[in-house]
Amino acid sequence: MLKLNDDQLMLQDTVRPFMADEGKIETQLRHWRDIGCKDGFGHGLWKQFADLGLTGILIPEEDGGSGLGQVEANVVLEEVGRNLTPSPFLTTAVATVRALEGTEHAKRWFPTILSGETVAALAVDEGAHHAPAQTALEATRSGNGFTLSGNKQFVVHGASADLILVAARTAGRAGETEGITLFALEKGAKGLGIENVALADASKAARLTFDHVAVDADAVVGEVDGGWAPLARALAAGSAGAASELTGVAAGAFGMTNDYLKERKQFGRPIGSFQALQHRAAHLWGEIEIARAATLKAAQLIDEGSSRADLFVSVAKAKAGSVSRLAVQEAIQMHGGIGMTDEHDIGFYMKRQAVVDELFGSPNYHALKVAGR
Amino acid sequence: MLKLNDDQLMLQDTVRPFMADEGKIETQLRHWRDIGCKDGFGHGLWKQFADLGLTGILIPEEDGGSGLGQVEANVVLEEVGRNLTPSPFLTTAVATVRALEGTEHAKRWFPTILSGETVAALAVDEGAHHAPAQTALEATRSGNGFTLSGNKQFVVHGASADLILVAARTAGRAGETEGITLFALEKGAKGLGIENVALADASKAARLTFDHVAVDADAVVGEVDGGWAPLARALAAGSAGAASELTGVAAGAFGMTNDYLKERKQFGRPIGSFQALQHRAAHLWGEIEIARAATLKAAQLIDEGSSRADLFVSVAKAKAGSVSRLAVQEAIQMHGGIGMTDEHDIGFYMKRQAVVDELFGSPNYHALKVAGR
Amino acid sequence: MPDLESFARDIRSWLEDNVPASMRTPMKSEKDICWGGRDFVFQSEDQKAWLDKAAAKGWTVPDWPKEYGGGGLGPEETKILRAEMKRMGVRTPLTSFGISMLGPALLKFGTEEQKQRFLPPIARGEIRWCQGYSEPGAGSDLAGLATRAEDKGDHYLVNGQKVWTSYADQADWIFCLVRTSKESKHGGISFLLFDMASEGVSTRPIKLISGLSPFCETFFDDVKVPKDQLVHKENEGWTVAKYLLGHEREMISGMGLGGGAGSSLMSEAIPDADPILAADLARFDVDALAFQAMSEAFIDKLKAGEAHPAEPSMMKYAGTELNKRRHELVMQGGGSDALEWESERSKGGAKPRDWLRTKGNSIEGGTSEIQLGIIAKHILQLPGA
Amino acid sequence: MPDLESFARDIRSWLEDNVPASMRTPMKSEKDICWGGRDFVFQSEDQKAWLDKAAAKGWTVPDWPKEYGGGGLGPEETKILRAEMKRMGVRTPLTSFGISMLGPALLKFGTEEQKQRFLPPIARGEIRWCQGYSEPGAGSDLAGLATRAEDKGDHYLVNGQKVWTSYADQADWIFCLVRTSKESKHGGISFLLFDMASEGVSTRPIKLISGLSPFCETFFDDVKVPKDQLVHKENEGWTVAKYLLGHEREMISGMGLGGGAGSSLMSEAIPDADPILAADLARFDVDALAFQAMSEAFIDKLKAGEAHPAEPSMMKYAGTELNKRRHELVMQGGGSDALEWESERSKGGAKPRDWLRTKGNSIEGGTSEIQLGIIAKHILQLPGA
Repeated sequence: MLKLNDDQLMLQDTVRPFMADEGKIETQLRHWRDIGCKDGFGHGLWKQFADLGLTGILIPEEDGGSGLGQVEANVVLEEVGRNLTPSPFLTTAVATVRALEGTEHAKRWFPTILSGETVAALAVDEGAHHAPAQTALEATRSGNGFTLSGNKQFVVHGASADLILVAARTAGRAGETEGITLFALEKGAKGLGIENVALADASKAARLTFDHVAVDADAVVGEVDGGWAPLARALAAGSAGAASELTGVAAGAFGMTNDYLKERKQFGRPIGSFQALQHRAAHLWGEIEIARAATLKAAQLIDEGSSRADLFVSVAKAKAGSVSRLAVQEAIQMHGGIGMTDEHDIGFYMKRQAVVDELFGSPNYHALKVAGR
Repeated sequence: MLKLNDDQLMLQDTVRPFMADEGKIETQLRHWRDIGCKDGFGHGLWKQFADLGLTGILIPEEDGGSGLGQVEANVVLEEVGRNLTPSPFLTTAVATVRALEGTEHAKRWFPTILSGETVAALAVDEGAHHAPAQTALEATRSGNGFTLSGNKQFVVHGASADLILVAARTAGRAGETEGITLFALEKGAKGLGIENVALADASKAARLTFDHVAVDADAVVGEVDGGWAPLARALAAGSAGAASELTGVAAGAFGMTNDYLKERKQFGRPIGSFQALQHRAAHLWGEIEIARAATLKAAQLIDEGSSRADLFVSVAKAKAGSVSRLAVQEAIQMHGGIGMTDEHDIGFYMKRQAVVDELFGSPNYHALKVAGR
Repeated sequence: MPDLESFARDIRSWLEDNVPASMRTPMKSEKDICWGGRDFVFQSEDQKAWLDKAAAKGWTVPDWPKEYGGGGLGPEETKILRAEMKRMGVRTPLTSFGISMLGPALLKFGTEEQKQRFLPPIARGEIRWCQGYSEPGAGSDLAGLATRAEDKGDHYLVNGQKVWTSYADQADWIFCLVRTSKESKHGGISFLLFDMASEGVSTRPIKLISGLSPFCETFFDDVKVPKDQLVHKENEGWTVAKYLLGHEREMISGMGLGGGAGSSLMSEAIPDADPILAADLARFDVDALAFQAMSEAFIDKLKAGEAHPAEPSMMKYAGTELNKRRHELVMQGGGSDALEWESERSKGGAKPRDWLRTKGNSIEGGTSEIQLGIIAKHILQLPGA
Repeated sequence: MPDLESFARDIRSWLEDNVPASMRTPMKSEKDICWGGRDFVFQSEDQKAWLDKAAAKGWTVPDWPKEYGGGGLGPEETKILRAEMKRMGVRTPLTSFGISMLGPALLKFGTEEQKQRFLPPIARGEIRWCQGYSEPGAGSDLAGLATRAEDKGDHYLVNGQKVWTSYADQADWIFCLVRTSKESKHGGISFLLFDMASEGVSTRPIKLISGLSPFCETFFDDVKVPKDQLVHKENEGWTVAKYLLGHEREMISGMGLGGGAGSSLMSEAIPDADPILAADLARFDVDALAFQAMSEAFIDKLKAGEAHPAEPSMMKYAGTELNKRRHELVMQGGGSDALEWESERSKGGAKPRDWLRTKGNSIEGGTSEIQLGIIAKHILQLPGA
């Protein structure tokens, strides 16, 4: 059934008010931005995520987690998107947990992810566009371990992270998925330069420089030269999760806009009574429903271990990306002047959309994957 | 000045009522279609074009023509488009005249083009998509002349033509503009197979097969291996002219639709009072204005011999193509059920648009040229 | 569910024993559809044999009650039957508006007598029905209809004109909306059934821009309709019509799915030289696959009874717009080949004719504008103008 | 035209002799614009020198009459001057709303006394003006303004609030729409000029989503405005406002052109791996170049007096939508680099800030929806709802 089951609906019933109350723009996103918080999110809220069991949503029950799946993670992420709640949930509890599951690193990190102490980040992109197979950061064997040299960018939460998963090349050449090795790097590594970059949505993503950073052999996640396997799991989960967050961003912006259409009067009547706006709103509503269905499909296929999961993950990320882009554009336009002011919350939706749109690959990147290119 | 001058406006004042009266759908396009005319146009009307001096619009004054330019040809073609008037004007009086001008063939053909006796066609495309540089039809030297072997398609008016200009390859390879030679082939050539194909808009375009068709050396238009020069002139004039015809198609469909919006009542009021339709109509009107401006710019640049002419010809063809496509789609949708019937004229606009859109290269083909690809 | 499994086994073996081999091959054209009806010309012996066998089992309408010619199957069983037929490549034995439209209306609103009289002949493919809704001048404003039915004691006298009646020239009976009162727009409409062979009924096919004529204009000139052929109450036909419109919209949005809107274009040949078309196709594939997921979600919601009554409007809108876009891309990919209208090479101009036909998708069954208005009003609850 | 040629020669030599070298380099940022006004801080000696020289010659407003501080040039001469300045890379000596907006209004509607009082200080860059049109709650419904001006004999007493007043915090005077009568919506508006230093005037900058604050809220609390600062007649200010709105729309549509909407993106780096973006850029280039042609045609039409009064609405709509699209593509091309908000590398987040700023283009100066409505009504003559 392509709908949430009763347990999933119950989770939604818990998470929705939590995020709306505790994760709302005024006290989280706007607050941390205005005080210039270096993390871009609040550790207190992250602890609350942990207390609610959300940080362990994908961690197996035997490791103390809930042992749930992508569908459940996405239930959380849609609410995150709807409220623009800043947190390291996607990078830590979704992508990183997926990368580490079944590896030696799970024991080391799952307990502190569960407790909300660990923030984790993924260092994949090396240029301005997501292209994981193009990984070129060099890892050369050195003694019992490896030496990493190169650059990474768009490492979301990189400067706040206790753990950074780094995709590096141990064999093959840029463009090949073979020969990539994934390393678990703890913070404070020597030779690692971190520039904490503020993005348009007030989140932080680091630029990293690796100047002969030495790591032990046991920093390898999975197999040497076989890092694509854990990386692909992380990227699929991250992309599907980002699709859900984007659906939430779209739904949040749309909800605010639809309310405004009923309230705001111009020429003596609510602007929502103007047919041109009605048709645009109705079209957008349908598109958001479609994005949500596509995203749910992708999550279900991941949870089923289906061979079609990758296809639908890309469908979901591309569709949720383009739909949410339309949603935030319509939101600003329909709000008129007030929507252009920083004082109003709607602008945050446009900024956040742009960042998540790019994260784990743009709609174009994923559309090309769907088309088999 | 990017506007018609007084002489051009006077020409428009002559051509507009002529085409609306003599070239209208009921008595031309629909009539010839319904009786299954093998030419798809009426020779009587073509003679009237000649009597009005239109067939000689681009023919130099010393050769008995009006010696006017692309702007004037386009004034005619916009009215042709507005009324969907079937005629060999674009292929004969525009593209072919441009190809032959300044060559030995001008003397042979201009008098009968002037008099409306000659119908000419261009045989360029060899596949389903316009790609003149890909010309592969082989012309091998043989005695004093050449032997042509290969295929052509989408040869508009090919079966009715007295003269067919054939792009063939005498040197180089498909993809190169060098090594193409243009031949003037008279009807009835031995070895030439002609299939007269009816298109969606009831016009006719031939598929030609060349089975060792022998031509004399003096059939060459311009230089051997240098056919790209006359061909490029013909294609630029043809593309700019087609852009103008498409602008006319768009304007004609839009005019009919805008009238209908005022007449047709639903839910007790004219459908043109519904704001959603108003905004779509207003957007479309603007787009048609823009297409017309781009087309006029292209025509002026051709007439000035500007180096930017090719760029703007592609801008015009691409823009007029996509705008007219939107125009016919909106026209059908806004007409509702009646627009789906063959009895109503509006459907002809959609059919004609599709054919001219493809002729001399689709909007995609030209957009790629604009982008320098 | 062991019962359902053995049920599936039984179905399989019955189908294998009873479906003629030729009825397990894909249909080659619209002509292979079995519509039934008095004047229907079967394409083959097998087609007739398969209809008769299926009808005898009630499997032309598997989920209708047995007493009205149905199979008496529950929803799960019906689903299994359909899935098995699809898996085995078995053709649908009978397709008709009687099955898809009038049947559900009669089952909900008909009297017992009406059900017994009309449903079994539908199930057996003996009577072919057409739908008399649209009128010239009414268009999207369906309730603005003018065909009037005067009360003449034991019968109604019907005068007026319908348009867009699908295959009216081949139908035996019509279910028809008529005006029995002018006092209120929606409240003065009644739902009548009558024989197209009645005196005073005539039809004229409408030629479409695709060159085909699947629709007719239908004229009523003093047609006498016995009063027991009124469905539901006089002046309350709009209730029946709305119920059926919902059905139609679901069917059309389903068509969008099955008919290709939900499947991707990945297999279409893309000209190498046109990266712009390739980009459009990539985006289409995303949208088509996303809509495929939406269709699945929508059906599951419908089954669970959780769909908002206005949601079919979204499905109809999105599905038909997608299908139009699909055919625009097919035309672009086809280039000048796809412009050929009559040649054998082009299968009689199948591509451009199909393309033109899709333009009606967003008009028939309620225009896209009507659907958007329904969503705006009923789901978004935006205020009236 | 030998006269114009020698005129061009004279201009060239004068410019070469008089424009400081640094004023012949491209502006590096918005800060290099010379706005003038009481509190203006010149960026350099050269900036001030160039303003003074240009003002002395009347070339800050070359086409205004000499008696009001202008250059007294005809349209052809003005065109030549501008072309020469552009060719030589000479910066605009003075930019202001006084020049672009109030000036034209005063020239058309002002009394002789008002022209002599207000125009020369504008031409010399001594007084910087801002525009007080929009009000909170009025939005697109400009004429729905509530700021009231009571007749107190020799002065008006102004109370109310304006919003979206560009650079009100840096302006010296304001031209302002106020309500002098409630009897009719459009007929009760007057056009007042007053000093921002008047008692009771205060401003508060509005921070935009781009992080910048080019606009203010402006509050009027018992502001006294002498009656001779009323432009045109009392209650007929809407006439002046409409005239200026037309001007503003032309200016904004012109901005679309000069500001980039009309230039293609061909030079933007396209990531090799993104053929979809390449396709979008190719289409953008077509639309941008076509709009460039449209702009040229529009200006020629305007000059010939042949433009429909509602045509600027189309230019404004098309130009601003194109500009928004341009910046969307720039953002996509920039990928995650273009998301950086504060880094030096990103020039303080110039790309995302510019992108966000463009979202206001289709709102300010009349929303896209307003423009489409104007076209529908005045050009297409579609009936009212």
